[in-house]
Amino acid sequence: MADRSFQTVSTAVDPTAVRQPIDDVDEIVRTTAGQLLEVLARLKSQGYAQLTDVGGVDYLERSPRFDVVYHLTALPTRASGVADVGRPKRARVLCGVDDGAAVPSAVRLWPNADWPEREVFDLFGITFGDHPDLRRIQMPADWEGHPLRKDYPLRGPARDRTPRPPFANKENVGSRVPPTGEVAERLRQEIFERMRGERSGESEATS
Amino acid sequence: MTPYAEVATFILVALLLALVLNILPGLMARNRYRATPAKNEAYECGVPQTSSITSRFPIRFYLIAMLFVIFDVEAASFYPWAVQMHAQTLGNAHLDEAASYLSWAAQMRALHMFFLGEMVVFIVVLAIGYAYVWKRGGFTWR
Amino acid sequence: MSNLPEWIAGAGNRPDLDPTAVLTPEPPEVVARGDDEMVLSMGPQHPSTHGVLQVVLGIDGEEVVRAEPEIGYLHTGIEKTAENLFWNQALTVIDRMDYLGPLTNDFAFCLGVERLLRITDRIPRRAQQIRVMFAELTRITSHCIWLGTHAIDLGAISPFFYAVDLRENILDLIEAASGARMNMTYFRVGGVNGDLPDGWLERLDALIAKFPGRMRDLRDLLQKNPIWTDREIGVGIISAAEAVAWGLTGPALRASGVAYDLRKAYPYSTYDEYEFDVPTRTEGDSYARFLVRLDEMEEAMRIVQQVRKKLDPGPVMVDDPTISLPPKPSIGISMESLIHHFKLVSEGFRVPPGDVYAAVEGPRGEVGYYIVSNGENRPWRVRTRPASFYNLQALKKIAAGNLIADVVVMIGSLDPVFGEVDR
Amino acid sequence: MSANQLFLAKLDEAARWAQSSSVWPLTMGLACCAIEMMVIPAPQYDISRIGSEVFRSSPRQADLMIVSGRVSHKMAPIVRRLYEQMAEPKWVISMGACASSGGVFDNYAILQGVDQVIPVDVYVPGCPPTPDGLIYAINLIQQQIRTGGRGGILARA
Repeated sequence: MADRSFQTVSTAVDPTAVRQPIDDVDEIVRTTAGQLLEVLARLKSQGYAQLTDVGGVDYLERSPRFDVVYHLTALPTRASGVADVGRPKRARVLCGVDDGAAVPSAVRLWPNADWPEREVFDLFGITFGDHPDLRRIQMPADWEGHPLRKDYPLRGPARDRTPRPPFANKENVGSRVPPTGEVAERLRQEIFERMRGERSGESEATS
Repeated sequence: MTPYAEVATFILVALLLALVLNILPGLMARNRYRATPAKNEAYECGVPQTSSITSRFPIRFYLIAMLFVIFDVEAASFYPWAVQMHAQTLGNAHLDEAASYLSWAAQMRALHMFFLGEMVVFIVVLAIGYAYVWKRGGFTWR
Repeated sequence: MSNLPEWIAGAGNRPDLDPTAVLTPEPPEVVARGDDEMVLSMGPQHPSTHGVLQVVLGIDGEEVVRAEPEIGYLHTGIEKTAENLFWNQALTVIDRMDYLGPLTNDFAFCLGVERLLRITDRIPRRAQQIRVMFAELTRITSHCIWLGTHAIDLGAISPFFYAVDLRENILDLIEAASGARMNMTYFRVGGVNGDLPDGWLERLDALIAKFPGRMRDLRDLLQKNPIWTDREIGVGIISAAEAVAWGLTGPALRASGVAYDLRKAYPYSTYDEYEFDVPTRTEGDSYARFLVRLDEMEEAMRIVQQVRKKLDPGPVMVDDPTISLPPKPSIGISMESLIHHFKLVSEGFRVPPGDVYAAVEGPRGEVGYYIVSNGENRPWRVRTRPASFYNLQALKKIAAGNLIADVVVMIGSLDPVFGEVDR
Repeated sequence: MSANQLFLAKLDEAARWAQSSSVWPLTMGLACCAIEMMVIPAPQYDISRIGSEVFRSSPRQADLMIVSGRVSHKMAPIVRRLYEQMAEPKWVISMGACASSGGVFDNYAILQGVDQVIPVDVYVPGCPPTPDGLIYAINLIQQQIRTGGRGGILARA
């Protein structure tokens, strides 16, 4: 049976601090906006030729509120067979950013950083320093607000057109156990009493 | 009935048909659909028009159009020539008396050669024009 | 737009809504109007943009001087919606990102969550093999649609009918096993939703037997067709270094010479037990990408054959009641499974806090998920690494300086899917 | 019924028969439903049996708009403009749950139902609907044309 220890852990404010024994990336670097370009340039010179992905994460209560996450892959840059490619190394650079702070753009190191950085700006509001053409990429140009922020309501502030059926009310700010309504609550209580009743009735060996 | 009567009726029927087919839909369809502003604008993949079309078109378009007209008309003129040549060689009564001193087969061959020669001259003249345009690079787009 | 005919004003069947009020203002002028250069919008609704892509072309006659792809017309906020659903429920929205290879998204997401739950090695072998088989089958169907629409863009209609016919045969198999033709959410965290129905493997053998003939038809139609080769060879050339710099992956990268295939580089879910080779070419033009995808379809069927022979019997779901739903009949009998079923349905399972990046080789390239969990029963953040988002961005580099007709060929050869580009 | 009305009624019936047996859809594929829409002209489902296999890419020549996929707020004005640029009489099929009601995406980005921007004649359930579901919707449109409503020469609207 899976070890149940994590079932009752309280919500971690900074999940990236908890280092799981997972071997998905070979190198993890946490920097701030200041040394970001220098770290990225160093990694590129070490052979990480491809910027695989640039993404944003919003940790609401954490001190540097946002994280801009860069994934790099060490691919050969000339024609090469499966053996030469082998198992390319992967790196993850986490750059902590506060609300309103700017991050230097990585377009000069890798040309394909242009669109993902525009998307992080569009959906999170993190501005990128010397980005050639920083404007919204996914949302309409006149959209206000940055949707992927945790404090942005799921259904959008001004676009609440259709009245919501009562059973479809979902909490969308932060994450809490969803309200399951009184019917479900009564059923849950009844199940737990019966479970407690059963366990105390029979001997411990059966559970 | 002079041959021109047939041509006149042909043109008349064409004009009549064009008129009817243009007027009738206008009468039948009641104009109950008032056009919205977007309907009168040019269709450009769903977005408002991005640039005015009054700006000048590059000259290459007109060059291509002219070349097309020339060589398409040339190709089109093969049809009547071929039909006429086929009809001529099938035999024409009124030719017999004129060149009676030639045998029937000889007449046909003479006529045949004349038509063929005529078309060869036509093709050669246009081929010279074609070669000239090709050398001057009229066909390459850039 | 006040002078609307009356039958539009009531918006037909929604009298309570005034349609004109809903509209956001018209999208602003995307490009300033240059006086000499004519700007044309190869806009969101266009037969050969493979979806809602707007390429704003600055053209001089037939030649493209400047090309600016504009995306976002299909932005669905899938990542935000996934943050408000349970871990297993999030699969339903993630499934609808890359709708040509829907199981690719599920595969990558499930691998990521299983790594966070640390149950990767306890997934039953049969489930992993079924996942490989279905991933390869959807790869073939995705390439069929790509071939069909790409051929139609260049004026060839019959390859579309042949390709869709092959796709229909495969979809019948997928529907028999997973219940739906597309967006089937067949992969779940912990395994696969249900075992293969009986008689399914025999139908698969029939498909495997029929496949070589079908592939020969598809190849004969286009591969040596002079019109096709004239239109494709030398169009949209990307060198190996440029392909890596622009973040290309999948067939686009392999056509430029770099044989980077995640199934070989980071073997996941028993991929290392089958031998298949990675088709690569070095020219890097549209014709090379075309050939690489055709060869890939044959390699995919080769893998399916090997999985078919090695399929182990056994369960298809990890036997951990806190993660996988207990079998239905056991709910009426044992109280334990009733409780587990109830907890899973009403609350979902919790994933230990942490972040993980899991990637899978999709039909279009590396589809990766950076999943962050803070120990709750809902994902804190699901960031997708969309393969066709980066493949399409390369269009900015290769589109300028060609004819408009060549831009159409390039878009088709990069094979973007806009559910994945716009998420 | 005077001779004139009889003649017009027969003419209207002929016009409706012609219009209903050649309903030309507009090529406007948005998302997953577009793939299922693309499959219906193919040999397995083959809507050329009912005369609709000609997918026009310009709204000027189409009489049926199949909204196949989710409509985002950036795409809504474009769908509206395409609808207005279509020639009357025109019909709309809202294909799939996302076009009909926002479907599984009840969030900031998706229009909760395309009938907020254009009037819809037939809604097709499913996510995505199977091709035969869509063909049945086209049959319903044909039925609407033949039995009155828009179309023909006498109808007011």
